[in-house]
Amino acid sequence: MNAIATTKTYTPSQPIWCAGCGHYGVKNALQYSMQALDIAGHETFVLAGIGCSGTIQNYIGAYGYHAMHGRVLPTATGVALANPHLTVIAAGGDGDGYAIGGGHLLHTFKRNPSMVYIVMNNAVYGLTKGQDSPTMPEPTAAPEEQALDAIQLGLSIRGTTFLARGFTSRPAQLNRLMMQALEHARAKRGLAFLEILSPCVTYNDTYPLWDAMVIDKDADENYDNTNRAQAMVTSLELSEQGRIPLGLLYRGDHPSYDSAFHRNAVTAPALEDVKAPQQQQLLRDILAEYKR
Amino acid sequence: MNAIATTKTYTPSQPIWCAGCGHYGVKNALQYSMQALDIAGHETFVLAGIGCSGTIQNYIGAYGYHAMHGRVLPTATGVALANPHLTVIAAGGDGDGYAIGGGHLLHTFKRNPSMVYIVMNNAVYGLTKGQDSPTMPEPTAAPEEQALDAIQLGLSIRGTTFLARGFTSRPAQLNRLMMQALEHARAKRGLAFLEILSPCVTYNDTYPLWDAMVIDKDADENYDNTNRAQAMVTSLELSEQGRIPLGLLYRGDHPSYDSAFHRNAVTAPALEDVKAPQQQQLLRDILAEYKR
Amino acid sequence: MNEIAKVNYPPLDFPATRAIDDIVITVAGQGGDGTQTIIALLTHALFHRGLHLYNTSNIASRIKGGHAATMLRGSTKWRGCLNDRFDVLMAFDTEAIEKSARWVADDGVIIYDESRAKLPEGVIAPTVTVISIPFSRIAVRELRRDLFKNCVGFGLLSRVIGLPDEEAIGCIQQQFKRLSAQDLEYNLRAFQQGLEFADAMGLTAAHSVYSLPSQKNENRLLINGNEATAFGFAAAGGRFFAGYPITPATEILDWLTKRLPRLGGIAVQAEDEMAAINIAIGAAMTGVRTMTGSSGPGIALMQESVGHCGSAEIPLVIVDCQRAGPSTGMPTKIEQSDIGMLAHGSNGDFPRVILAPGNPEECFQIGALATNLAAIAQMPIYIAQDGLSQTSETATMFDVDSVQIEYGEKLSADDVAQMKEYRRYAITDSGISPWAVPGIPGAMNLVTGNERNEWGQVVTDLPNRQAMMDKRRRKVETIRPRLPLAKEWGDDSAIIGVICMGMISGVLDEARERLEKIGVFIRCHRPRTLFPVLDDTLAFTRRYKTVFVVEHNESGQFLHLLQGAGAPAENLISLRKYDGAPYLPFQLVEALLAELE
Amino acid sequence: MNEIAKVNYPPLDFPATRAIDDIVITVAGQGGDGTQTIIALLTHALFHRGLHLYNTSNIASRIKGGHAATMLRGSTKWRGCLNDRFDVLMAFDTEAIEKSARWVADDGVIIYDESRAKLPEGVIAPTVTVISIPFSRIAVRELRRDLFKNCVGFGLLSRVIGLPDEEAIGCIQQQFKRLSAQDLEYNLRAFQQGLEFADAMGLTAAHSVYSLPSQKNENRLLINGNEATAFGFAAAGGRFFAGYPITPATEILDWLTKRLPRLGGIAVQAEDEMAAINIAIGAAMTGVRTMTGSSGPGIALMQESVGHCGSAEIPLVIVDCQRAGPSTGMPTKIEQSDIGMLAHGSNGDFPRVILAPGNPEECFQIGALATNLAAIAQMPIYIAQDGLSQTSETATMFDVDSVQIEYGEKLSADDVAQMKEYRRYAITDSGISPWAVPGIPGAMNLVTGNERNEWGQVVTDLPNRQAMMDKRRRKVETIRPRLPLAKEWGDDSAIIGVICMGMISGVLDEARERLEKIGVFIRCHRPRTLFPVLDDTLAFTRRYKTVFVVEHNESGQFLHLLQGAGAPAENLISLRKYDGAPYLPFQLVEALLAELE
Ligand SMILES: Cc1ncc(C[n+]2csc(CCOP(=O)(O)OP(=O)(O)O)c2C)c(N)n1
Ligand SMILES: Cc1ncc(C[n+]2csc(CCOP(=O)(O)OP(=O)(O)O)c2C)c(N)n1
Ligand code: SF4
Ligand code: SF4
Ligand SMILES: [Mg+2]
Ligand SMILES: [Mg+2]
Repeated sequence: MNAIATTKTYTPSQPIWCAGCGHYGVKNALQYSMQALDIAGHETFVLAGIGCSGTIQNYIGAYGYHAMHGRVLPTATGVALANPHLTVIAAGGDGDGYAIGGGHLLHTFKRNPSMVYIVMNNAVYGLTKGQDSPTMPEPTAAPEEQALDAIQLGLSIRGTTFLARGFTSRPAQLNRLMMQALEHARAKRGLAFLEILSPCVTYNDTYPLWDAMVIDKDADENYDNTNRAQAMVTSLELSEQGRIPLGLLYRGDHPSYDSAFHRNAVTAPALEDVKAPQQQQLLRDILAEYKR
Repeated sequence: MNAIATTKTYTPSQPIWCAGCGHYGVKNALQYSMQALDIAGHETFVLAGIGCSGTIQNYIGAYGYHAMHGRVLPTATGVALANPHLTVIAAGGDGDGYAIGGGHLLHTFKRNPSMVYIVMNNAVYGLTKGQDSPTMPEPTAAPEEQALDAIQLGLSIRGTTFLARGFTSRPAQLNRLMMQALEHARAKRGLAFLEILSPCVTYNDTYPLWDAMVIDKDADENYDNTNRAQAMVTSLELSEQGRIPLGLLYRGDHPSYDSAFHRNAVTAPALEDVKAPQQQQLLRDILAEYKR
Repeated sequence: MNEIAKVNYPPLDFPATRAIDDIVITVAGQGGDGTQTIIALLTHALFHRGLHLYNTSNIASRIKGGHAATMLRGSTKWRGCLNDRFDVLMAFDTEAIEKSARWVADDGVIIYDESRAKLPEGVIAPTVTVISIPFSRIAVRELRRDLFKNCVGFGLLSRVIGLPDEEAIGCIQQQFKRLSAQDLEYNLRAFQQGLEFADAMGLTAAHSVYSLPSQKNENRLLINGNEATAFGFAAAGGRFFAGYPITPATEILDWLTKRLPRLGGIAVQAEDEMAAINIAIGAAMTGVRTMTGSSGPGIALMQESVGHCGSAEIPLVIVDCQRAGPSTGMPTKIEQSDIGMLAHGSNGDFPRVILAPGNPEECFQIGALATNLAAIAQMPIYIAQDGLSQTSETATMFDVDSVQIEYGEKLSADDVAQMKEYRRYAITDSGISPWAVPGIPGAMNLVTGNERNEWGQVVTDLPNRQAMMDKRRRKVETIRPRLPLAKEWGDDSAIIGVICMGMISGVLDEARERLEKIGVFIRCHRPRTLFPVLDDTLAFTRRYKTVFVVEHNESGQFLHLLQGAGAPAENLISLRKYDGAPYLPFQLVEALLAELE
Repeated sequence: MNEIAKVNYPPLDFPATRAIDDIVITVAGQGGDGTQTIIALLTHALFHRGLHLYNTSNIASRIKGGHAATMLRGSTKWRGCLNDRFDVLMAFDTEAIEKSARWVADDGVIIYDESRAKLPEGVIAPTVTVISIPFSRIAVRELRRDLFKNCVGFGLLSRVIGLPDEEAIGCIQQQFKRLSAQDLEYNLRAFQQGLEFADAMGLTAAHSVYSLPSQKNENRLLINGNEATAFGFAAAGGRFFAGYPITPATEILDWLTKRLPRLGGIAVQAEDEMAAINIAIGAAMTGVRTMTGSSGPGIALMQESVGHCGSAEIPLVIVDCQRAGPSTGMPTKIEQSDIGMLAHGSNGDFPRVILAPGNPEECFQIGALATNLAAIAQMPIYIAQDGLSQTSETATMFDVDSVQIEYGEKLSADDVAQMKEYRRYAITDSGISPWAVPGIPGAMNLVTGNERNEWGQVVTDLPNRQAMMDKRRRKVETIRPRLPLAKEWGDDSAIIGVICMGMISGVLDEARERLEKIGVFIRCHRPRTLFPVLDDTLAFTRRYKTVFVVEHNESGQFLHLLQGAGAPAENLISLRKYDGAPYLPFQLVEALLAELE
């Protein structure tokens, strides 16, 4: 079912992004993949952070939410727990996700809730006019500070199951990764983390730089993306060489967070009929605990 | 100079900890090391989080500070930047440092400010009566969730320079690690991260369990603690085997955050004579920027 | 095991048995001492006597081993507070004696271990009966476990308060019904040991210090405020909770973690308070009725997100189990000092409501009401709890069946199918926009904390902005008739009014009673909606020339709220206590009288 | 490059040159259009004419390319606000025309590119002079870069406002002094192009639309509120800042990042606002004078930490560059809606002060004063900024040399050496405890947000608690004489009072002037200390039967603060505007008159 065709509500607006912004590529990949996988807009909830990136939900025609700065992961986790029938897509910028949201990223990696998380990495705070983000190499204030590599971070947390990196200048691969991510999340296999290199033409135009740095690991037959340790070693080596690996860099099997909750009586709290008679009985049982 | 001998101020109180609490061992190691290295209490600033662990500053006889829950790392960073003449020791629990403080941990690893950070890991929230912390394996709510390994996390952030783990049941090694940590920080080489296994006898008595799990990597001649990738591989392997590595697990060379700030005119903002005539001149120069 | 018991304990010279209808028993010691067990046994005893109970603790720190005093008041009348003094103090260590002995009534009883501590001088009236008994020595020597000292103590206590042995044994059986037969046996033997002591001292079944009445009081429960609030939430269909441990709110997380899954719901322990409230926000947006909670420091961390709920129109119940601030403050001490934050915290203006229960029954009702109001008005509803979080009281058995579950303007897929057009933020007269949750075909919508048009699209044009602000404000007006009015009682021809919040209810009532005895008549008024300040409260502030506002905080936060809403400053007298302990009846009487002179 | 210029542009029929002493020129287009450059050139021109300037923007979003209108007012009198209408609008795109044309004065001028947009119907008076000019086409065709359209535009504008060519050329030279000679040359050619257009249309050096006066006005600077506050902080010895980017506070971080290192200080961009304030707290504890800042959402996140500073007695200046809330709200729009949060946010009661500057000069003074007060009283001092953060104004040249640096009770190592005993939280009459920072021998102390004794050790006993709360409160009393009183002006025999905050100052003054002309006299009062509410303000609220409280927020936050402090509700009339735009003079006049009728 095509989401937009059946809508009784808003018409997705034109992006507010600057011409040439990488974020267009991210939006295209997401729309392409939703269509390719026949994912209905009304069953999809796109939650976005604050930033230029954090407007993507407005352009998709799905249910959309604009989180507070840095909080999109816990919010999306709440959605995934409360209604597992939804396809949950969290999205945001590198500032949103790695700076103010860094703590939640850590814990979301650890929990592995079934949802997609797209980070549009441009190494700057686009919306606030170009300050260094945690992925900026040689930040102005403390040039020796190392840029954060979120895939490496994800590899260090043993609950992760899907760690990928795409580049808006590699749209075919990006589409593929996006579809894989959606499938991973929808199969309730856990968090599909997809960092997308998405240059900010206005404040940090890294198209040529990144074009020279990226290396496609999907194309490398010797690379075993199910081996966490090897993935880490490879990634560290490439960093040393000034290269950035692209592809589905790690894929693991670990029960998802939601699967821990969705068992026994708990299926989808959002859909529970709380007025049902058996629920009344359960409440009376609780009351009975207090009878002395 | 013995700190306590010259004090005009409070007498360190007796710990409020339960008999047998691991935190006593942490305190002992810290006191031992300060004495062994002849570090004066008045030049030392111990900043602690909130938790049972977060009372250690009261027992040392140094300058002490009790942070808000989870905030001890930024606070200590502020101290290290403002007055590099102090020996800065941040300390706290696993809940404080890895749960609510997780985002700051990430960024402090990345920045590598010159200070010691001691985490007293007991895998529970002691002070609030025994809830699972991020290092608890098989937490009650979501038993499949993986415990966090902060050393692995630290290895994934390329700015780290000192990652160590001790155990209060191994006091000799602990003393050694503590001294190394203090020396690292005092030499302005960056963040000396020391996680200490410090069992909570009341809510999670892991003495025997951890005793069986730990393995001393300081004693392993084949282990190269200057190789980040190898350290990571080893640590991941040991985790798989249900083992916990102890020792100075990684040691690197990377400029410290403070060294990026402490150059040119900036030496120690806390000690700057802001009333000096040349400062007035500098202010007038700024004013001149506005003359049109 | 009879050695010590056979020692001829010097008989004491007990006065004649006194019949009382109101008693405070305090058991104090280190946290690990099991003082809780004795209190639990006493609770059984007094509960079955049909007395109203009030049970609270005074603890220095939450670490096991810290000093803790637990107080139990039993009375034929409802009280809802402690009394001025303890009638009986059982002290297990030095600190207990030092801290609590001065609070024993002149005609009270102190039971302690004199080998461990000296009685402080000058603070205990010579008329106090002092019983010294080497509890732990007996327990360890006789029963090989320190733990059993609790039943030894209970044995002695049962003779002090005049509890027939069978009743006491019944309590032990009830308390330890899950223990092995052997352990139960040990406990019963320890109890006997206590009785033998009592006998030796001259405290016999026939000659106790006190005798307590019995009254019929069926259909009661004993519950603390946190449990009752959580229960009310669940009863009104609440099925999602996210929190982070903090004293004294942790119990809500615990209670719901244990019970929500049975009901098809989920409770989550997040990594911090920001995560907690945002997980809650995520859940709430899917339509499940959701709550989060914390104490002051955690609520402070949630402020940005609360404003977001107000802006984005997300239904959320937020419980603040207040404790003494500022900052980390005194986590185990009571205060009512977050009111200002709840009413004015976070950036910008948004609709919010603060409800404040005054006893566990109201906690249940308000827990349920808040859940409904949040759903109806799609906005944050605060519950401001105070010492109630740390207090258990008897209450009339809750009526879970009568709790209504109201959905407000929540749309089903069928509803949407009937509609031609759907706008998430439709501007309506009530301010409330029909609400379709994700999953419903055709109703896709955008939820945001930026200013937006009716579709949820971010816009900044001026008339839209104004209309959206006005719409959100109207929601409060729409639910205003549903907001609980104040409880008002006392002399209705009085010329003095007294306003209080929450837990002060009980002590104010007792003060009222005492004042009446000396010819001072007051009218009491306890708002259950703190914000917005309702008209009944404003009218009350105008009705009397002298209106006391009694609160547990330093700056008079509620006074400011009242005045801010237009209450006449010249009528109001502010009474504030902010040392971390609740008013005792005599203190409140004195404070009121001091201002009246 | 002469092709277009030689086209015979149809000469327009311009009215006779009008001399005016007050002009608003607006340049609007997409953010990247370089509208800023034209405004900068105009600023040079009007500044050298000695006019008072007021410069502000109206931007829809911060992304490059979003719509932005920049307004410059030049006047012989100080104004501190916009005027009702624009005298000149230069519009670079359709949106600019659509949004701004309706605000052009009936006798004003619109310059735009008719090939791009149509003038909206019915909103522009027929008397408006409309000039159509294909800016970018000229610039691109003639000069090969769209950028140069700014100087083409400036050429035309200089003829509209009657700026002699030499003056205009001087401005270009000043503006582009850092460019290469060739680029400067191109800009000058573009300017000539603009002049040729003007000539062709009939706007010559001799016949301009307006003519502007010149006046002597030496020793001025043009600065915005953020810069001025940062500067005041630095001038008072502030040497540490930690922040996190957020509109409209980022400039403070930028300004200090650039300048503090020269002064031996440090500015840090933290990973979030909680990190920012806690890095600041760490620094502040070492004795360096420290500030942090943000806008509403960030300040909301800092609330727990602000209370901690209040409790732990840590000196910290916190600037809130307020913007339209709630939640993310409208980041580029003005509001005064964090006042309630600043006064009442965070858990528990602690001392705090809110200062509010009304213009850049006061930003400088208050930036410095806050820095001193924080150091003296060891507590958090808020600076509540509003639209000032987004506004540049001319101000009397700051006097950096006269700024005093006060240390309060900060102890040196020598001081401590003289002392027998040192208690960090010594209870004193002033409430202020002498303060020794880490590094000083012998003065080791414990700083905590828990309640503590004089040594800083955590204790919960009741009398100590009370004494510590009282001590902290006394600090506010101690510095009260230092808190800046209100600015009061207007007719001192008026029977109507008007209270406002911050940026409303200018527009209120203009409203007062206009009201006087129609025989309505008012007395204006602008508190510079918002909290605590000072006696001069309370007295003002009692002095008149009718006191307007004018503020930019929906709920009347300042009104509540005033009433909370005891101002008589019956005297006060609340006027609030909360659509994101500041009052224009006519709007405020109308709002006041509407209530007076
Ligand atoms: C609490 C809070 N702090 C700061 C901001 C200001 N802010 C908005 S977006 C943003 C960063 C945007 O950077 P990023 O996430 O990388 O997104 P991008 O614009 O680069 O796509 C910041 C700091 C905010 N909205 N809320
Ligand atoms: C903002 C905030 N949230 C929650 C708390 C309650 N709290 C106090 S200590 C603590 C956790 C303690 O655990 P840990 O850091 O592991 O220290 P431990 O007691 O185990 O040594 C919590 C959640 C608090 N003080 N502040
Ligand atoms: S500022 Fe940068 S990130 Fe933002 S829309 Fe423009 S190019 Fe994209
Ligand atoms: S509760 Fe646990 S962590 Fe806390 S003092 Fe006791 S043993 Fe130590
Ligand atoms: Mg970015
Ligand atoms: Mg712990």
